[in-house]
Amino acid sequence: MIDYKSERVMYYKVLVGLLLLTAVTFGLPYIFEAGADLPAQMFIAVIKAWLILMFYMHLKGEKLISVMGIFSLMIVLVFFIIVLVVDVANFQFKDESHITAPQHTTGVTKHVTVPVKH
Amino acid sequence: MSKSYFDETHCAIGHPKSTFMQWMLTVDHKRIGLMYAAVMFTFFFIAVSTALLMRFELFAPGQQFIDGDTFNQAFTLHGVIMIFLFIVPGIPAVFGNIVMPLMIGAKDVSFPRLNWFTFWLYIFGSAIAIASLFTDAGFADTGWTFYAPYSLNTGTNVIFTLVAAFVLGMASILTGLNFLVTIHRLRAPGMTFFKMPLFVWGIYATAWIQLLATPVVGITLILAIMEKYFGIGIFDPSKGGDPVLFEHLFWIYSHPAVYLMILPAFGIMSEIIPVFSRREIFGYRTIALSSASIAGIGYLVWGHHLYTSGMADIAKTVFSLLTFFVAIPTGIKFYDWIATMYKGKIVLSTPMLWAMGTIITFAIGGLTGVTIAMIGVDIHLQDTYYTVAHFHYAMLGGVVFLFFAGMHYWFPLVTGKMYDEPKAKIAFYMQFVGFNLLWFPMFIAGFLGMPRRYFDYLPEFQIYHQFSFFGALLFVAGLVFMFWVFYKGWTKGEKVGPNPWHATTLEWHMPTSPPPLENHSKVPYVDFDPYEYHHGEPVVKFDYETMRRID
Amino acid sequence: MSNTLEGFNSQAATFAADVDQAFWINFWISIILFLSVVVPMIYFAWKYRADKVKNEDICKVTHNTSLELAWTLIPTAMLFVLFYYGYTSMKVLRTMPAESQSIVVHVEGKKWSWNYTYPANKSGYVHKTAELYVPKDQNIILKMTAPLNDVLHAFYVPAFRMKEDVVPGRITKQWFNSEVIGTYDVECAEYCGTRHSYMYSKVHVIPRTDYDEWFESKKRTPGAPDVTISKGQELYESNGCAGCHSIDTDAVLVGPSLKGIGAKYDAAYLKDAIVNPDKDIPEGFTAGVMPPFTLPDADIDEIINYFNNTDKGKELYEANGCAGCHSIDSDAILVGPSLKGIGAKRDAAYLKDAILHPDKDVPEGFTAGVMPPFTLPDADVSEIIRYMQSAK
Amino acid sequence: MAHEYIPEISTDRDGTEHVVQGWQDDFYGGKLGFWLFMFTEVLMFGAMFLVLTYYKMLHPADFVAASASLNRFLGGTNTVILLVSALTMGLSLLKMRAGDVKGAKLMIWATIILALMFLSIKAVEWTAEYNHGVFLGLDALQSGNPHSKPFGEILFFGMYFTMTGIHGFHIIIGIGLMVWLLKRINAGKVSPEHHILHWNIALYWDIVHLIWVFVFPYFYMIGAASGGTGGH
Ligand code: HEA
Ligand code: HEA
Ligand code: HEC
Ligand code: CUA
Ligand SMILES: [Cu+2]
Repeated sequence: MIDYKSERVMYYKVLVGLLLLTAVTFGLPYIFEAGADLPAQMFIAVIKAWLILMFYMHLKGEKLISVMGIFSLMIVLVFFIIVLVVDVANFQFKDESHITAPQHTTGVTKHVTVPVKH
Repeated sequence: MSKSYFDETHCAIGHPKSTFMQWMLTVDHKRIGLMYAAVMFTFFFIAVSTALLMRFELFAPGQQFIDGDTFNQAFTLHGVIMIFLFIVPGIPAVFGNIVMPLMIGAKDVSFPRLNWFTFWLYIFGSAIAIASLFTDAGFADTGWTFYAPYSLNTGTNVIFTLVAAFVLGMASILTGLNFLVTIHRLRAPGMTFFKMPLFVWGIYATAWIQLLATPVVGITLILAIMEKYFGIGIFDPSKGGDPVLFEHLFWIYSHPAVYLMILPAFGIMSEIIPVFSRREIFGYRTIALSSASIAGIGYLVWGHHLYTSGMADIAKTVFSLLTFFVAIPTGIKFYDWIATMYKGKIVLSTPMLWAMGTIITFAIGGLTGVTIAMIGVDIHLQDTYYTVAHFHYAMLGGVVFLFFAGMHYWFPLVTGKMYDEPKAKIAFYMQFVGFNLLWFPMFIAGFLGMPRRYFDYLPEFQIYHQFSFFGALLFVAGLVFMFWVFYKGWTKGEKVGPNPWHATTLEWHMPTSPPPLENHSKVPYVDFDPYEYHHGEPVVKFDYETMRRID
Repeated sequence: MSNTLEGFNSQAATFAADVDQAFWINFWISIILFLSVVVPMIYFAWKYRADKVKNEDICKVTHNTSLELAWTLIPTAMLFVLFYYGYTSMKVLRTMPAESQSIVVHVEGKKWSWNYTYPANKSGYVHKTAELYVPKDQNIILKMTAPLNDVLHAFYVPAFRMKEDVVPGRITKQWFNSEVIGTYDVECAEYCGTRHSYMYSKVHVIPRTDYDEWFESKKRTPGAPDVTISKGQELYESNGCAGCHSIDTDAVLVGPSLKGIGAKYDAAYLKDAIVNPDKDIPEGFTAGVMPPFTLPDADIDEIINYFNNTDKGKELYEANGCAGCHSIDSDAILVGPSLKGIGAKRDAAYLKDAILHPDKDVPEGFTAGVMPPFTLPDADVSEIIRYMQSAK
Repeated sequence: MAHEYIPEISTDRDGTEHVVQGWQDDFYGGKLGFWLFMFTEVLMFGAMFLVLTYYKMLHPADFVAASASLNRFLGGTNTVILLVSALTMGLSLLKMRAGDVKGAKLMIWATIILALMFLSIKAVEWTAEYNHGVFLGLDALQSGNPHSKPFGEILFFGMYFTMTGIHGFHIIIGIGLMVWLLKRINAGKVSPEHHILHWNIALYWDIVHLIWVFVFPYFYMIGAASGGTGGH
């Protein structure tokens, strides 16, 4: 049988931690410039996720499952890196493409080039 | 007379009296495997018929029997059935179910009821796919790749097909999950990972791909459905979407999927080669680990389908480089198999003939894959018949051929009977010759610039298509003959004992033939390697009552 | 519609040789690797066949480090060679020349036709064509796209070994430089629906002078007749064709009328009909009446050009891709209805509406939303309508 | 099912006995299986985040603008609700393992109520968006009409409705699972000795929550600093 009392204390402690981090999530944007804080936000989210995984989901001490989980995450990471860093970041002819803004092409093409919005 | 799994079974819900309901509700992994085979086989004939229809249409330039739209639906139907209904579930669902638990000495898979549910999920998905044939809008005409924005614009019933592919994907995920847990938890005591038969390694690697690649295509299809149904913007360029992103997501799954198809097939090869060479396999560990590394590297190379899509040149280079790395472990496997034959005692039974035939055809399929992995060359060959020939050599000449090899190899295990060997060999030769005649000319046509998914073509290519047509006829004739041989074998064949091939792995050490409901009478202790032969005879022998070693 | 794949096995672009070299290097390496697997396999299967081997002689070797290293490292080395050639051949294909030293042509691929827009010439005239004309030995950059509401296509010229998708919303580019005068087929290599297999076009590589002359003119195509009598017409008349064939009426003289013949048959057929008139006889005529003509190829092409000669309406009809979906000289239903004899059936106002707002009034048996609305100047629309009315 | 578990021992050649793991009653196997299932969820949402990030790279400004129009306070409340519900679910499992079946059931009920609150708030948000003309199928998210939003915003909202929708769907499934769990507890099929189902449903609830941990800042917070209180 498990130690109910101490486990419960752990649950509450983690909850407090999570709530604090949520508060930080809320506060952060007022420090950064609009849209620039995403990495920081995601970093906080990762800490929160780690807390949930380790304590709420009892991953602590589960070697096999952790290894499998890390493997799965690595794969997602690789998808991100390849698609975003390797392909999109090197998006060719970006400035000539009208992918970032609507343009009405009908009939004979008029090649309007719309600069990318930043 | 002892009872086999044909005589009794466990059911998912209650225990119905009628034999039919017992089959419908069975949770026995062997029966489920057989039911998969029966269903796939039925779909299979639909796909083969559409293939023949295409071949008839392509017999000469100009319109022959069907119009362009019908042709487009035909190759979509052919591709969708072949990929999602047949070859992706194929070997894992049939042989993974039937023999994998036997090989590791388990009584069943880890979640037998989930296995039953998965089977019905598969049937449900297939039913949706087939149902769209009968709706007004008709079967999708997008090709099996569902490229946006075409799939978002076309008037045909793409939603059904997308939903079907999603449901089938779920079934595939659940199969993989079940096998992964089974392999981790239910191996007989003593059987470490490096004592597992190589087929189990193939299934293991495949299960990971099923688990970790299928969700990506699943969600991609959901996004496409959302977009088509609710009109939101995700991939449609008229709403700002980028079709190339769709291609990325599609191939993130669909490239690993090709290794998902081939790895269990390689597993079958690794079973057959040592048994019919009567000696231990050469380089067990390298074969096992190469399965794992093919699965791993296979995740990173999807971009070789996007060389002409408008992707960044740097990405093309990276993908090309990575793609070549897949060929290395595959090559290692091939050389290991050949080395296994060295100074063995080679028995040319039908399974061995199929295996050797596949070494030839898959080598062609794989090496032409290497051709189109070269970026500059693929820019010329992409979406031509060269690619089509490549993947038929890999899928038909690799996976399906090995599937057939497995069918011959495990036929006595499953049925307890033997088919007619000489006739089966004739069927092999017909199909081998027919296959090469069917697809080899297509390499040339493709190299000369015959694009794929063309229902009409320029007269220069006629000669190749005509060769191909006759090859297809010969091939299908051999196919029908082979199934006839199986049918005869099952109904009239001679009864055989549990181990007709002198094999060593556990599935051949059953108390009865065909096997009883709960597999081995006792779980054996495994303190031996999977392919131990001494002077051409299996080393390990069991007392089938207690499953203790008696050698 | 093109009926022959012209120049499919020639290496007509500067980089075609690089691609082919890469392919053949791969081919020979593949042969070596293939044999390294298959030859030992067949040899072992024969040498160690069951009835020849005694059980005691079966060998037990399961490892041989140097052998294993060899069959890992040697193929790996070969793969690096292949990667290198794949990469370098890609590099030449994908390294765009400077725009200042090239002709930049905008390519639009749409269901189911190609059209090309040239930069303005000295007099500010912009050529729009249905086939691509380029001078020999000149860098050409293609900037390609598709309308936003269209689908993917791929611009594929087998003779040049080049291909790249045409993506709505994106600009993709290709370049080439052809050293061989000739005509090469363009195929659409990305599946795009009903008429994917008919989405052909052509690249004409022509001498520099011809190109320049055309480019600075307002002629529809190089070699198209100017206001004055064209070379083709001259040949047509000087060779006495006119004696047997009428060209601007339907009257049957000795042979069939050639009115609109250019639209009915492709160049190869017509050439054949001039050089080998007896090979393929139209119904109702007998062989042996028309003599075979032995003319230089160039002259025959001129005559065929003359056959193809039409007005502005036809030019617009083709440049806008109408022909991709509508047949005009037969009843065949491609995607939209046949427009044969449409002038007799519908009035001009209706036809104008049908082009500008196709979904307003949809003929029976067709669905709305297939034909895109065209935004064309009124003058162009009337030209197209005139052409439709004239084509009976 | 008639498959009874007969404990088995296999004996090696030295006579040493080894316990055989049967598929029945395999607690660890059940847990492993469920974790594997959750990896597929991670990949599904991972792929959607990939799409989202892809378009964010192409349309950074539009994304900020669109995000600014979401109601951060409702979203934040929902975050807190989910956090608390993760706690109640965790406690219910804890009580079950400690033998307090009644307490466990109570905690499950609490979780269900929190889940329903989450859904109601979501409904309020979506209704507000609908009233502002931003919703699936409405003009603002189509192209080529006077109400059309810029591409980046169309894409942002496309993904917003899809991802929060799919997440909401997971919540609904979760409620269903919890009701089922209660039934199984009442039927005595889930008990302190036999709680794999409870364990797995608790895991499920955590993963649903875990996904929200990423969804929330990605959609609601990137536009926070660009002024405005947010909310329609
Ligand atoms: C079972 C399925 C299967 C398998 C196993 C493979 C295996 C491989 N495939 Fe194939 N492929 C497909 C199915 C498969 N493929 C399908 C279905 C498509 C098209 C889908 C569509 O567009 O509809 C496709 C398309 C495809 C493309 C894209 C073509 C295009 O659209 O332009 C490419 C490009 O790189 C490619 C490459 C490869 C490579 C490098 C391998 C390698 O894994 C091959 C490795 C094998 C060998 C190399 C041969 C054996 C080894 C030796 C004989 C030893 C010595 C040799 C060496 C060491 C080199 N494949
Ligand atoms: C497993 C995959 C598979 C298999 C086996 C085949 C088999 C065949 N295919 Fe297939 N084909 C595809 C997958 C496959 N194909 C795919 C993915 C495409 C691309 C579609 C697209 O473009 O979207 C394609 C496209 C394709 C085209 C190109 C269409 C085009 O681009 O225009 C053509 C043209 O002739 C063709 C013909 C054939 C023929 C004649 C066969 C014959 O060889 C058929 C003979 C049949 C068999 C050899 C199978 C026998 C197996 C069994 C009977 C199984 C038994 C099962 C159990 C017992 C459980 N196929
Ligand atoms: C994508 C294919 C496509 C293209 C390109 C296309 N059309 Fe059409 N067209 C159709 C279809 C389909 C219909 C019938 C449905 C409709 O009216 O929208 C049609 C209808 C018509 C009609 C009415 C015919 C009748 O019998 O009422 C006319 C006239 C016409 N098109 C002319 C043109 C012209 C001129 C062009 C080029 C400027 C053109 N089309 C380009 C597909 C096309
Ligand atoms: Cu355009 Cu295919
Ligand atoms: Cu691939």
